Amino acid sequence: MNILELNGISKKYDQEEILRNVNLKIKKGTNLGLIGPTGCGKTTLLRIIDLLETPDSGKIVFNDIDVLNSSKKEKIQIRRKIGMVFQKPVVFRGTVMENVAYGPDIRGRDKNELKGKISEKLESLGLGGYEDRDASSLSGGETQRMALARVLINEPELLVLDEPTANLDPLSTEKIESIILELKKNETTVIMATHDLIQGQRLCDEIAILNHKIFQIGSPEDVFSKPKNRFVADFVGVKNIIQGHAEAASEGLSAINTSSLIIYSSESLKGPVHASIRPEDITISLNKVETSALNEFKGEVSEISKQGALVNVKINVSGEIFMVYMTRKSFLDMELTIGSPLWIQFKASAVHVFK
Amino acid sequence: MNILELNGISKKYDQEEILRNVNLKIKKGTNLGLIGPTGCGKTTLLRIIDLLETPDSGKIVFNDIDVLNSSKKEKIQIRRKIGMVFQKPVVFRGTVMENVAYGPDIRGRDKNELKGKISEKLESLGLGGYEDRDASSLSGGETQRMALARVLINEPELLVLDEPTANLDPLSTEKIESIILELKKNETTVIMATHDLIQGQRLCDEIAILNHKIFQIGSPEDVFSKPKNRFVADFVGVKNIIQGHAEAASEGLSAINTSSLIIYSSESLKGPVHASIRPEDITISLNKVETSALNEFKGEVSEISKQGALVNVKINVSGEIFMVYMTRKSFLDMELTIGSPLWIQFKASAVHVFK
Amino acid sequence: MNEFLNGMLQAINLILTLNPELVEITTRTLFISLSATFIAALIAIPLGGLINFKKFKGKRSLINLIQTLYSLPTVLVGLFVFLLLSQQGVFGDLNLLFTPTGMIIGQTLLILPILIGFTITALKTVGKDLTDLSISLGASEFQTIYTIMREAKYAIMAAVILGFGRAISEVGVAIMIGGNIRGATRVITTTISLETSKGNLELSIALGIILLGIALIINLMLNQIQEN
Amino acid sequence: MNEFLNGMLQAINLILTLNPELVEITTRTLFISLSATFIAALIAIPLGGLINFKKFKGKRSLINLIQTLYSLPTVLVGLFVFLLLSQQGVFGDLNLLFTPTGMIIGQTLLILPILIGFTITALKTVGKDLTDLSISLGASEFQTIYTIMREAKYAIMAAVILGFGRAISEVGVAIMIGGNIRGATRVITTTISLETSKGNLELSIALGIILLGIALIINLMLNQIQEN
Amino acid sequence: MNGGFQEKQILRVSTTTSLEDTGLVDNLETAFEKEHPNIDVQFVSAGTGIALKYAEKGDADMVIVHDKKKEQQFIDDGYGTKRYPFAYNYFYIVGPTSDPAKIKGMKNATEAFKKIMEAGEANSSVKFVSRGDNSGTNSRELKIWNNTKANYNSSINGSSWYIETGKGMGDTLVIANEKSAYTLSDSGTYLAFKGNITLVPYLTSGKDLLNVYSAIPVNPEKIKGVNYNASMEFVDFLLSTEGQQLIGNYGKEKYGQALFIPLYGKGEPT
Ligand SMILES: Nc1ncnc2c1ncn2[C@@H]1O[C@H](COP(=O)(O)OP(=O)(O)OP(=O)(O)O)[C@@H](O)[C@H]1O
Ligand SMILES: Nc1ncnc2c1ncn2[C@@H]1O[C@H](COP(=O)(O)OP(=O)(O)OP(=O)(O)O)[C@@H](O)[C@H]1O
Ligand SMILES: [Mg+2]
Ligand SMILES: [Mg+2]
Repeated sequence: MNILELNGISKKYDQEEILRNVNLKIKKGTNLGLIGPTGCGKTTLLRIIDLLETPDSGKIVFNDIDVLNSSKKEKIQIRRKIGMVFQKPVVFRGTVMENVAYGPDIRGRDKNELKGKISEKLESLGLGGYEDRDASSLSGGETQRMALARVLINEPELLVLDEPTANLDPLSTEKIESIILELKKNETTVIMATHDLIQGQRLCDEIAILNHKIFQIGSPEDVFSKPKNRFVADFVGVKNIIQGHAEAASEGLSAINTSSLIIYSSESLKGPVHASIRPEDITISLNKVETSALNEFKGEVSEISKQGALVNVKINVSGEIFMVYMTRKSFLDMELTIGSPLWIQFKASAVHVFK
Repeated sequence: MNILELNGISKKYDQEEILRNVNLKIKKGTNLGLIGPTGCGKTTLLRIIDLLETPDSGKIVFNDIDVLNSSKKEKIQIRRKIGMVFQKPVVFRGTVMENVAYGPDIRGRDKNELKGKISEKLESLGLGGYEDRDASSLSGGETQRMALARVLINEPELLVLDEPTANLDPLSTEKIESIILELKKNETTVIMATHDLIQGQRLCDEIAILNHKIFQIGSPEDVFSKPKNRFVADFVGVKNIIQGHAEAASEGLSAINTSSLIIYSSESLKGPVHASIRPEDITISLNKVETSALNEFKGEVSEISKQGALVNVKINVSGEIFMVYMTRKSFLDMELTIGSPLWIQFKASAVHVFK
Repeated sequence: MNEFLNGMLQAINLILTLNPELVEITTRTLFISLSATFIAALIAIPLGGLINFKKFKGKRSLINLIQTLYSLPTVLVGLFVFLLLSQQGVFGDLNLLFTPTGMIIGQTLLILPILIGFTITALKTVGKDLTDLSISLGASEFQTIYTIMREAKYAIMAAVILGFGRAISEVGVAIMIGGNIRGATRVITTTISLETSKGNLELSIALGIILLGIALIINLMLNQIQEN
Repeated sequence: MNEFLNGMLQAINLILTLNPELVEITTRTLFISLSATFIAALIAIPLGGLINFKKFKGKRSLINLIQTLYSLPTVLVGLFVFLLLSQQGVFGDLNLLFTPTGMIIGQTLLILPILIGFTITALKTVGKDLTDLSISLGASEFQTIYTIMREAKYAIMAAVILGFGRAISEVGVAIMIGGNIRGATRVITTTISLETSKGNLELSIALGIILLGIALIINLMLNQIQEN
Repeated sequence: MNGGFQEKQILRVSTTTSLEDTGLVDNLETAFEKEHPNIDVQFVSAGTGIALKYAEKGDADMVIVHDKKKEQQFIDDGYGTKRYPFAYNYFYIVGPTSDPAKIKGMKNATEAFKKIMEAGEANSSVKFVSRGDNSGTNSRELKIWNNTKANYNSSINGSSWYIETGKGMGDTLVIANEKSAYTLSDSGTYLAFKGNITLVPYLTSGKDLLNVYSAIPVNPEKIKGVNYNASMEFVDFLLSTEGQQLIGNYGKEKYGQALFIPLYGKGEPT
């Protein structure tokens, strides 16, 4: 069952179209990641979902209720089932306890009974003992976690998170992420905007790439490895993108003709295309080897940069640049330096073709 | 020459000690990264450096001037040489142009002359054409970039950045990072708080690990690979940390006795210690091999998780867990599954020992 | 300026001897002005909240009108209420003319615009973020208004203090509706007027100082309330 | 309530016929109250800024005192300035008693506390973040105050409108210092008082309506200024 | 009478400010209430015009004023039953000690006014301050100007020597004092302000300056609900020997002279 459906949502600010015909269907219990460049409309879309902003056109269906045409009272009832943590968390005057108790309070729950529950929630978010702190004196990360507690205490059916870990260090991020994953077990649906692609991959069942309209939506695996178009490819950081013209070749393969190379792909798209090969799918050898890989080219090292546990090596093959990741160890073993000649190999099935 | 020196800075809020005896010396033109868990006092320290907060004790020397004992006028002069971008960027009422022009305005610069410069600066930060937008309607990332423009337009000698890319997508982050690296060429000193360790590694000449006091300060290489203590090790995400008792062994080596293994290290620290081995320094083979590595153990795969281009494999060796990174390719080649038996090897020189 | 010194001495003397007429007038003054302030606040704060949060046509004009009523001369309010409460007026049957209740009605009307207007101003300064936060957490319209009120309580209390100041210091309404009747509707300001017109300047000054003293005490108390 | 209807008709009639005495009194009223508002704003806004931003001992008490002066009865201010300006007073030589200048002085003193107090309240509502931002960008104390003022301009303008309303609607100062002298210091409110005491209720109402009309125009203009 | 436990009734008397300012009404109230414990007398003071308006609207049961022409009009319109004159005194013509118009020693108010007018036209330091508020005192002043045969509207009102205050007697005296001007004042207010001002009285008696105070109950047939009985009780008290003595003695202690001359049943002086 879909907990939320957006149909043809559009929104303009001062003539400028921020969202254009956005369609989304979210199944109960899924985690949807909303990813896109800054200013692409993520926050706007989330605010529309939280009923804080009214779209210029389109339809919103929450739990089978047509939201935009429902009464004020119904809207409040719906909003009480949705919890949103804002990108720029603001606090009410008062203590952390008072801030977190706000939601239960306005729902008429007994405050005293809740005190224990709130303390537990704070504890679970690493804010144990913060009950009586002045909320406005919290640090950036503390504020963000308090904002999460303030929403979670209401046990929302749909949790809307706008960059929930933007102000957090890795340890706190890990904690929040595990809480988000935990929620999934309770059938809580989560929509989160994030600019951290890895985080999206880790937490989400579905990823939507947004830039005023939705460019691609699908499983993280699909979106990251099979971008449907150049925008998504660039944005998700697909590294080896090559332009060319694809034609049919033998055995269901297609041959992509770039200005200097012919690359074989097992995908069938024809015409002017982009092809991409993931760096981790490319192997390197100092000498030509016999493998099953259809694509083998000679090139030379053009750039080396270390990044964490890995080394990025860029290899120039007749003008096309291929990026390859190596572990430090194999990098050292091969004794590569700028200009070293080598061979690269990749399978036809590792070549993704898109428009 | 040191542009800034902090001596014995301490600060309490409501009895609680937020900063304890912080000492820092920053050479002109360096990039210092301030890393630490949320609530550890990063923002507080940066605010003290920007003279917004007065420490309870300690001394601040900026360009050889004893800041805390200088007159109001001198303080303003110093502040005009420091630019700070806040963690929670706020905006003045008005347009983007008016916001960015604020600094030059109060310095008595001619606004009209500056217009072109401001537009250029906005352009360089990806905010071209935003001049007349209402600043309060900007998105999270746009606001953060505008805040950076607002500070950079004053060409500060010392740039203080509090989580400068927390709200930015990877492309914008890349842009900001390249601007920060650019500034280095102009001899601008940068102090930045960040929770992104990789970012710290990429941008900074020095890293300080803060948790109310400074736990370690040094080059990123040092801090990340040779943590001085368990707090730093945990925090920077050092993965394979093993407790044991170190004793002298032959040929200048030390032998670290854990409950179940003896690990050789080329470092000389003795007594109760922690030892760490970076995942990328550990090799794996299906059979015992003859190598120069002094440490070789038999174990079995206990956990497998994919992360971006890499696969994390956890290997259980007599109860101690070792984490190893592999490329997807070699992971597939070795056909590992949970429970697969294998051998791990690492050199004595790859074993870092600390208290 | 000797009169001021003497006035001050006389004020001290009046207070120390607990002059019974002074006590009576002061009690009445406080009762009337506090009641008016209380009633006006009870009406104005929610009303100001509604006006601020509701979107409707003519809102800007309504606010302009309210701000215009800051210039309402007390005599005009006095006259208006007098005509309403007089035997021949619409509410003549209630026999409220020349009574403290009538004065309370008049002062309430007098300070309502100020209280409404400044409640609106106070609420305007609370950021939209907080309104959004409250709505997002599931608050009803009413609950949101209440929340934002609490955020603006400092400024709203300042408006209430202002309203009280206006009520206790005005004389036009008190004299037109109260009639400055000894033992029934005489308050501090009407006494000051009377004594001034009798030429008892020092007594007038003494009474003025006492009025300010009372206002100080009330303000301290209102500030205390606001802290909690 | 017929009087109100008649009053309104009379007001229209007075305006349409451009009754010369009305024109004279109205012009004088505007001149005096606008001048007082302008001078008071010139003093109160920077002073309020200073008080808000400076930390000093007794600040809380000072603000309490200022708020207490909201209750300043106009007669008391009138009396005070009268004693200063009278022939035997300290400033007797200036011959300002019974002149519009004297009235401006009195009204300025009357509305100063309100303007200072509400400037402080207005500034208090501007978040500390903005103060920090301004200081961090290198602003001097004065520049910071100016910046925060601009952020609070809506609330400050509301205070100015209130001050103007208080000045134009008050009668105590106008009558004590001006003396309601025909052709010299008679203003709308003193005329209303006079006509009321003569029993010309409808004329009083007409004048009150005209006063409010003027206030409306001024408020619209002040709001216009604030928009820019 | 239900054994004296009759419900307390209110008698509302509207009067002019100048009379209230003398303080006489407070004494009358106290003495009357002592005799009539079931009647609560409430004095409402206002300008003569509004004081009569209160009565016309039924908000007062009785008026006490000193403006014969308006009083007659009030009765002719059916609002009042009858005038009950109970005391009189004289208006004073007061002026600066320097007496620039040289009216000292004159006996005739009309002549004195004429002189002030002539001096005012000739000499800019001579001024006259008028209340200009349609009060009883102001009515009398206009009457005297009329007696001078000068045209009030063309040659007096608006002249530079003639200042209109539109205020009560006390304020007008203060203004006259500040401006070193002549003015017409009721004796009570002048005596009350004597300590604060330097003006001296020049003419204090004579037909032109005669000031008669009278009480007029509101006509219950015209205005429903007014307390006519209590009004008559108060009139009876005013005219009783006790009441007349109280009036005759009032002010001796404070000002060294009586402020009012009671009529003791004699006819209204003319
Ligand atoms: N004005 C204040 N009053 C009381 N406590 C404060 C105040 N400002 C900060 N603190 C507390 O001091 C601690 C350090 O705060 P700070 O903002 O420096 O943390 P931080 O390292 O910047 O954290 P983050 O990464 O979450 O931004 C926090 O626990 C915070 O709650
Ligand atoms: N109230 C508004 N008025 C005018 N423009 C607006 C308003 N709100 C947002 N915008 C503009 O709409 C665009 C999208 O804003 P939004 O906040 O949705 O972006 P976002 O995707 O959340 O970006 P970020 O990652 O930086 O937070 C931005 O260019 C922003 O400036
Ligand atoms: Mg956003
Ligand atoms: Mg921080």
